[in-house]
Amino acid sequence: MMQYLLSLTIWTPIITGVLVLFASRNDCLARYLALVGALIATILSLVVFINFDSTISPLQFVEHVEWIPSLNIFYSLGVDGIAMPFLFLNNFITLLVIIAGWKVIKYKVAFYNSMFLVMTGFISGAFCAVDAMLFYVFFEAMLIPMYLIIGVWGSSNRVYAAIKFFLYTLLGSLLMLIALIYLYNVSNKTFNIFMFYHTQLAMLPQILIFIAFFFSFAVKVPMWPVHTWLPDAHPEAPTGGSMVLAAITLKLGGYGFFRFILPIVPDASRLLSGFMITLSLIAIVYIGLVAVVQKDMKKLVAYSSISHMGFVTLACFMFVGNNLNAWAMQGAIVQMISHGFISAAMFMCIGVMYDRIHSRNIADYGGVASKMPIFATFFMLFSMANSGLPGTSGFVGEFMVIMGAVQTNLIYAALAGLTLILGAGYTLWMYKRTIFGVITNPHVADMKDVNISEFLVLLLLGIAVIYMGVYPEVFVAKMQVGVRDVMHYAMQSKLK
Amino acid sequence: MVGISLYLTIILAPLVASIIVGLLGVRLGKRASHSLTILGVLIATVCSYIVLYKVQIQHVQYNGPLYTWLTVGSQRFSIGILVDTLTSIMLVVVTSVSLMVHIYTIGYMAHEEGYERFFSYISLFTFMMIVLVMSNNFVQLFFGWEGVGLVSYLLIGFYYKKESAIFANLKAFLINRIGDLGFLLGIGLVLAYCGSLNYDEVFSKLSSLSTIVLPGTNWSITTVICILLFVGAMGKSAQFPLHVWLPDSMEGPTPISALIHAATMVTAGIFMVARLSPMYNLSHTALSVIIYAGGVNCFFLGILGVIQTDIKRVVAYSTLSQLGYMAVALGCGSYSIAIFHLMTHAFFKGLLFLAAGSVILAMHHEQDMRKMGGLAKYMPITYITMLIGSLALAGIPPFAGFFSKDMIISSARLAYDNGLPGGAFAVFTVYASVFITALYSFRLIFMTFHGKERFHHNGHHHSSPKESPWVVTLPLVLMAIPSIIIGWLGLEVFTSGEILQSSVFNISWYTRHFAEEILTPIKMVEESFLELPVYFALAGIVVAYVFHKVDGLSAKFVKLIHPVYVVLERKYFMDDLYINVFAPFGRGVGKFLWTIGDMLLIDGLVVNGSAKVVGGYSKIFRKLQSGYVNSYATFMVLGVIILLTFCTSLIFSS
Amino acid sequence: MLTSVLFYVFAFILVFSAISVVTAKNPVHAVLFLVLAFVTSSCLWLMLNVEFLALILIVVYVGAVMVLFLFVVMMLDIDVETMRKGFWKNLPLAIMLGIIVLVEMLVVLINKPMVINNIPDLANSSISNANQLGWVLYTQYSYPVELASLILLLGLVAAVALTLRKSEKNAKYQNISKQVAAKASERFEMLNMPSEREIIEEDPQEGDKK
Amino acid sequence: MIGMNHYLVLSAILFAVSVMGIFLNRKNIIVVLMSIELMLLAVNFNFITFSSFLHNLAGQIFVFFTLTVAAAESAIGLAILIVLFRNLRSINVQDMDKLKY
Repeated sequence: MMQYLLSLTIWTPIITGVLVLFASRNDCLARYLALVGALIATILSLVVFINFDSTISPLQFVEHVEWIPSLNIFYSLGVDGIAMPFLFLNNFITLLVIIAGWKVIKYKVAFYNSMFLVMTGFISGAFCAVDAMLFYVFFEAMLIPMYLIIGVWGSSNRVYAAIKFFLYTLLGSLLMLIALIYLYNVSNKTFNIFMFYHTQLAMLPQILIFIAFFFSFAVKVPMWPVHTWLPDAHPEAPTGGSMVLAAITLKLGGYGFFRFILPIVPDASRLLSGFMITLSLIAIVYIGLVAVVQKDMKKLVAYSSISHMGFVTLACFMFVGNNLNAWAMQGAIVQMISHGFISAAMFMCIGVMYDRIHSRNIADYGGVASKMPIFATFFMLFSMANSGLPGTSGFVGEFMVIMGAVQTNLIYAALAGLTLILGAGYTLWMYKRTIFGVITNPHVADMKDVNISEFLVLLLLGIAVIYMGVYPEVFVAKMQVGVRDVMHYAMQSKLK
Repeated sequence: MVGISLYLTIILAPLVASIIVGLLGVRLGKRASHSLTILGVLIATVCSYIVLYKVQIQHVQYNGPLYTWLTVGSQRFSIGILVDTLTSIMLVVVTSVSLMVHIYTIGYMAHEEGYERFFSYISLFTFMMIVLVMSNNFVQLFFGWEGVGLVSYLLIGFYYKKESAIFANLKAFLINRIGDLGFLLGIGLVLAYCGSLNYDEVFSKLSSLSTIVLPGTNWSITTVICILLFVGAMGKSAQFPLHVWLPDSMEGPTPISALIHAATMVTAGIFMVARLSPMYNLSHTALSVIIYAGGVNCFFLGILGVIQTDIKRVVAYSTLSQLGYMAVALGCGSYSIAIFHLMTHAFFKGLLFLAAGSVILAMHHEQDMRKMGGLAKYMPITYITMLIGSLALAGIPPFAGFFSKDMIISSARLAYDNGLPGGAFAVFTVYASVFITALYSFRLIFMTFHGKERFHHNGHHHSSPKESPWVVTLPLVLMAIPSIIIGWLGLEVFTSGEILQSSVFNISWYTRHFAEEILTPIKMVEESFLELPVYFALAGIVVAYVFHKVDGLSAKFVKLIHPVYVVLERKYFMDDLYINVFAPFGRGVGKFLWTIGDMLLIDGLVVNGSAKVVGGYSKIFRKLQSGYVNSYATFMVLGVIILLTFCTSLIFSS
Repeated sequence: MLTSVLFYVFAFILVFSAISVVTAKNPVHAVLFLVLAFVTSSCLWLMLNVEFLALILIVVYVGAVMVLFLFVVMMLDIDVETMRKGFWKNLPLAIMLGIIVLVEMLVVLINKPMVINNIPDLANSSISNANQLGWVLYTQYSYPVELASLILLLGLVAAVALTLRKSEKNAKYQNISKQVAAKASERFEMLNMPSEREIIEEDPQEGDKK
Repeated sequence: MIGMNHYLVLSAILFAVSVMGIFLNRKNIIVVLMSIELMLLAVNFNFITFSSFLHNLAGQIFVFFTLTVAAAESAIGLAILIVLFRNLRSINVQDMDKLKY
């Protein structure tokens, strides 16, 4: 059982997802089946989380089966401290998405739930894959359910958004495929990612590989200036889609920086770190300012996601001389996990409001607090978390990254720190305009407070956000060794 | 109860009460809600006094971790508790004022919507403030720091349907965030150069910092750290130019103005600098910066209090001015005096706010002083207690404010004598402010409690104002007592720094001076009549009286200094700067980046542009795809011919 | 000598009829010319001692396919004038392309001249051509032959299926599932009829059953 | 003496004529079909010629199968033509543009 834990975690939701499709005649059955599948997957990932030994360095829960022998491709799984928290995050968020869609989704219920389950499995697979080809397959396969989710359950402009999302991400990952095949050829015909770490590479190939990986992951993160698919995808996606998109798929980009770019092409990373830091700082400040003027709530949160993910990319390239910064590196992962919870929560909150009066326009709201006090409290919590209040998870990541940035350069830290002001500005301004004030829109006057499924989702996310803010050590301790290993590889030169 | 469990009780009692009331408040009802939170704060208060006793008499101190918050590499960060002399004093101040405010709120908020919510908030605030005070490291300090900011935000916006209130709370939060950015960067530098965030470990490494400069500049790292940290204090303690949020914060209910925006939260910055006194002692540049910020607050913002007509805003500007006093005291290196003034100020300013609240309650939530007057005979308790508060504020001996303020004046002169840059400015502002302080506080007393009764004109209410219920007046009386006596009690111990020993370290020249000169309260009161400040204060009262008595004098005076008056009325244009310059600028840049950068350049030109290029080519090549079978057949045959030609050419080449 | 004359005669008829096929105004004439082309080429094949295929060509092509063509052409109401549109416009291009193809093929032939000129002698061969083919087809190529038969069957079924009109009222076609599902009781029904018909009015239900 | 080249040239001419036919009668699908039959005939001619002169039966076998397939093809082709005519009342190639975007 323990031996196949990762496979179980990956395939349980996928198989359940397919089963759910067969229950398409009976919506209720489909929902319960999906819930059971997601619950089992979450429990399995929690078992992985708990049984993960945070003190030893190699991969854990390893599985190694031949897949395509002629090309030396293996079905090879394993997690280290970096991948493991995401595995849990992914399954947890999907569980919440299924609960959140319980009453809201009425159109093709089985298909909807099935798509999310299948996507979870694929994403888990991408996080667990040790073989680059396996990673690539999962990485690409994940696009299909997301494409369908946006395309089928989205709002008015969904087809444009779905296609934009698909093309953007596909374009990036094709370059990655080329890089992977190149690496395969230069490292003794193997696709094992950890074998790539030991491949000697000259500067020019390193830079080219860096660019290929960069396009693939920067689009996913998304970094400025390849971010514009996100503000288009989010408003069109259904609530669940937005939650998964913001909470997990973006994290795959950040994960790619840790798993591929830094250890495989350390010298190019060092060379281009200035460039990357510039882009990240632009993302933080520029996007922060752009977020302030958004009129659409989902767009606002989408921009805020870009801004927050800017911290992750900033942290990855905080070289001091030849050395990477442990504060920043761990901060980046903490930031990703925390952003997973918070952005999911923000989109959930917006979804709750959207379901009631079907508008994402900030100007259509105002005075919600007097009609939905419980909701307003949760939304306040998550808004504060989004603006990085200490005691919530949002603070921990930003804090760690800024601490790390100060050690590199005070100016970087100051620019990154502007998010304290901008983040609070756009989030709370939106909160003020939607939740506070007097009711001007008659539809708002009819709004009812959260129902049980919404309450459950918000509560779980609230607990996660506060728990991680008050006691982040539980996550940080697990990733210590993994981050140390990545730093170890990233700090060695691969030049011959 | 001993040791850690005692400290944990202090921290957790208000939190538990707050959470219970916050979650179940509406079900519990008003009575249970306020009883529960008051019980929580009462427990904390009693324990605080026990701690004060233990620390001051038995000299028990504590500094230890609770649990590991974060591990990065080999660095481990723990949430911990530090109990020393400074903590014990602050705990007593915080919990006492908080308890008074809790009781007062029962009366003040009796008929308000969201009664339970309010109690939950103020208990939560008490918890955050206690965490701030008891922390033994920077992270936890920052947690409390932001936590009180959060509750302040929530409470300023308590009347969330009022546009001005929700504007004010956003403004308060954002301005505070500017300060927090500096604070966070300061913490970052501390971590980067000291390798730890625990106070004791940082202090032990301070000596090695003296020669280090910030890379790329020739600024001493200590100075940079101190100034950055003080930027945080500027936000929280409303120092110029980050003061603009405090007057607006008066949109919140009066009890929280007393608790948060007078007695406790705004003094967090002062507390922080005092807590880090070993660090600040190393940087005279930073001290000068503090003096200038404090001096501007003290005098220039104090003046604004004179022209306000809203009763709470007068008190708010006086708070700004008094915070300036404290900052000057910090800047002069006499941290214990700053804490002394912090303590006396907490009581008399809390008292003033609560009394003002009592007046507002009697006037049915009318805050304009021009619609009051002659209230003394209707509300004797309020009148007397407020008079005590005003006398203390104006620095009339022998009230509490006199001692602390006089000590600040002495330390300013001492700093000037020892050649601290900005010393002269400090001396000027503290002297001038004594006059201003007395002027606006007695203007308030005269306008509110004396003269004609102007409240009948506005026709809302015909019955005469009544004294407030006991739950309101009891805290007034309980706060009035320390406003009188605490100066007597505290003078000696604070002057010598004895009460804050081993946690706050005054600057060397100060310690040297007061090691020689022993001050007693009696002696100080006697001597005060030989010195200028008292006469300045009396002059202020007299001027206030003259302007009150002589009709039309103030109008004439305003006309005389019209240009100056305009500047004052617009609050030195600071609000305009933030609201009409910075905020629109930020939004404008955002809009520009969004429409031009994102929508036009990236999306329009690159993303959709590439799609259009592909589409354009497709449009041309689509013509070949006519859809007619015969044209396909033609092309097929053409293809065959081309292939044939190719094959033929192969024969020739071989 | 005789063979040479015969070859040239047939070749001339073949080329002439082929050109007529592609230029004929009336499609019926075109079909008839095509028949002529097939017959002459069959004759030419005979000269090459390939009797079996020559006969097949006559039987299958002329006898079946061309009849089909002729049938279709005659059945359809073709507007000859619109069909001929663009004929003259395309003529130069067509001739040019035709010449190019021809020249290229001839170039190949001229550059690689084939020196084999001996036609196999029929008299010398002990086994007839049909016999030879039969030996190979039913042994070595038995599976392809089976396959070819299937293709023919498919062509047959497809042609019928395509042209069958179910929507037409009087079209007769089987409903197989209905046939299979039929029970004996539906096929055969015992009616109890009175030998003498009473004069009272008819039972309407009984009328339905007929 | 008639040699192999004579036959090959004949088949080449036949092929060229059928290519011309396709171009000349682009509108008339029946003639196009007939041109294709002619083209097949030309090809078959080549097969037969080589088979006969090289004493190899493979060519004849190939022709056998080609004939089979061609018969099936023309049967289906004509059937499609009839269906088309029924639906469109025309066999003009220009009218067959249902799949055109």
